[in-house]
Amino acid sequence: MSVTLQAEPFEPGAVLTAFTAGRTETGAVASFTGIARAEAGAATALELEAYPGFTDIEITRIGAAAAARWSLQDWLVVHRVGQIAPGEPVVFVATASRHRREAFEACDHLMDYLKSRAPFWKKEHGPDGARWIEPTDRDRTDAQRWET
Amino acid sequence: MSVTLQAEPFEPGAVLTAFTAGRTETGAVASFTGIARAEAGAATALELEAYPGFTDIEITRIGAAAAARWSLQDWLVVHRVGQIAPGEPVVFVATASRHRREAFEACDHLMDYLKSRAPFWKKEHGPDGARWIEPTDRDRTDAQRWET
Amino acid sequence: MARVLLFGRLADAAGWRERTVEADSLSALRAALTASDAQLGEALAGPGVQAAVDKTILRGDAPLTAASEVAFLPPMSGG
Amino acid sequence: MARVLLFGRLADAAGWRERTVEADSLSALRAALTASDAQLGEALAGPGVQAAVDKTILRGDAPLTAASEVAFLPPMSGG
Repeated sequence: MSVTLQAEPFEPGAVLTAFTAGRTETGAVASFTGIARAEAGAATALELEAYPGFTDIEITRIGAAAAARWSLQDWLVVHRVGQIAPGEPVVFVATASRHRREAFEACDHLMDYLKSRAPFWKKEHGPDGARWIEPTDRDRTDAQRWET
Repeated sequence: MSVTLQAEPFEPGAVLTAFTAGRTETGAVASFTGIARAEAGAATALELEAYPGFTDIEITRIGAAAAARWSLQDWLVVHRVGQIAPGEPVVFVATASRHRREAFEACDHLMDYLKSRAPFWKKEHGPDGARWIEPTDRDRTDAQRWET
Repeated sequence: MARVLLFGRLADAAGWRERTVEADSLSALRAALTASDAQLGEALAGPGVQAAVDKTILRGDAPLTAASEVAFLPPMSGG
Repeated sequence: MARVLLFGRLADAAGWRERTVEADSLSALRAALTASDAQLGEALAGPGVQAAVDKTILRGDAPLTAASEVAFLPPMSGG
């Protein structure tokens, strides 16, 4: 149960290794890695701003609610902030549960939240300058799937 | 696009690291790790039998169909065979796509197939002896979600 | 008095990210910021912009002390 | 003649996993296996058991050659 916001690049595989180690009663670990796309040169860098002490607490609150809803044994979010180069991982989410349906759904749900409503402000730097990004319609639609 | 059946233990994090490396146009990598549960001592080992040249070809066929259905950029399955100790990874699936919905759904679908219909024969060794496992009703129900 | 933080496009528009401003309430702070930069004042009142006092989002007014931290948050984009 | 492979509980029941059997068709092979082990013959005809010739699942009969590989597959359990 941890949320890490960090400016330094990270290796999702190493995080997954640490997360899965020593689990003898976990049947299922789902994970998601979000990578900054190069868009064939149209995106040269991504800049993510967080509000430390607010962004991490909000993500922890959503993670704890997901853990309760899907009976997770554990969950983890690592999220980059600052300048992110194309091809670098931006976000990594892992969920652990006894059975796979719960791990998949909780991971999917956390990603929808992180991509659409988490307190980040995102700027895309491209050859024509920089622009702040707003959530897409699809992000909103995906996130609404969970409002039952 | 690879299917590996192996008797040796493997490290899912290392597989994920290799799978995600150098992807500048992949936005999303979903992964799933299935681990042999100890069931508090009720399960002492899992034994998985495959039919080499048949099992891997069947999984490849299903993977290729999923890649076409969800426009995957890449996918990978690593599956243990033989004796598997509690706490050891049994299966690892990773899917890569531009956007996350496709990666999640394809990974979920491949796991449903692998857990319910893939050509494996599974024996659970416990304190009371060994028994062959048949797919559960939930496995069948999960797999049927994809028959549209 | 309060420590004021601006995020995202608000910081770009104002040309600063953090500043200490003399004000004993959120409404007085908004007025002070608008007086020094009318465009910023308008942006702060714009659609979807939220104010957080000591990391809690508030609607309406609130008293501020010297220890207060006020953050103005444009619509969150997700990560 | 054909190389015969048994999987899962079929191999446990028969006490062997692989054997060469004289038979020029799948039906002749089934008859030969049943003649040498009636219980196995019954298990091979049981619900959900499939036969694959040269790694292709077949229903009905098929000719076999010396190079044929015949596998009897109990219901697949998934991994």
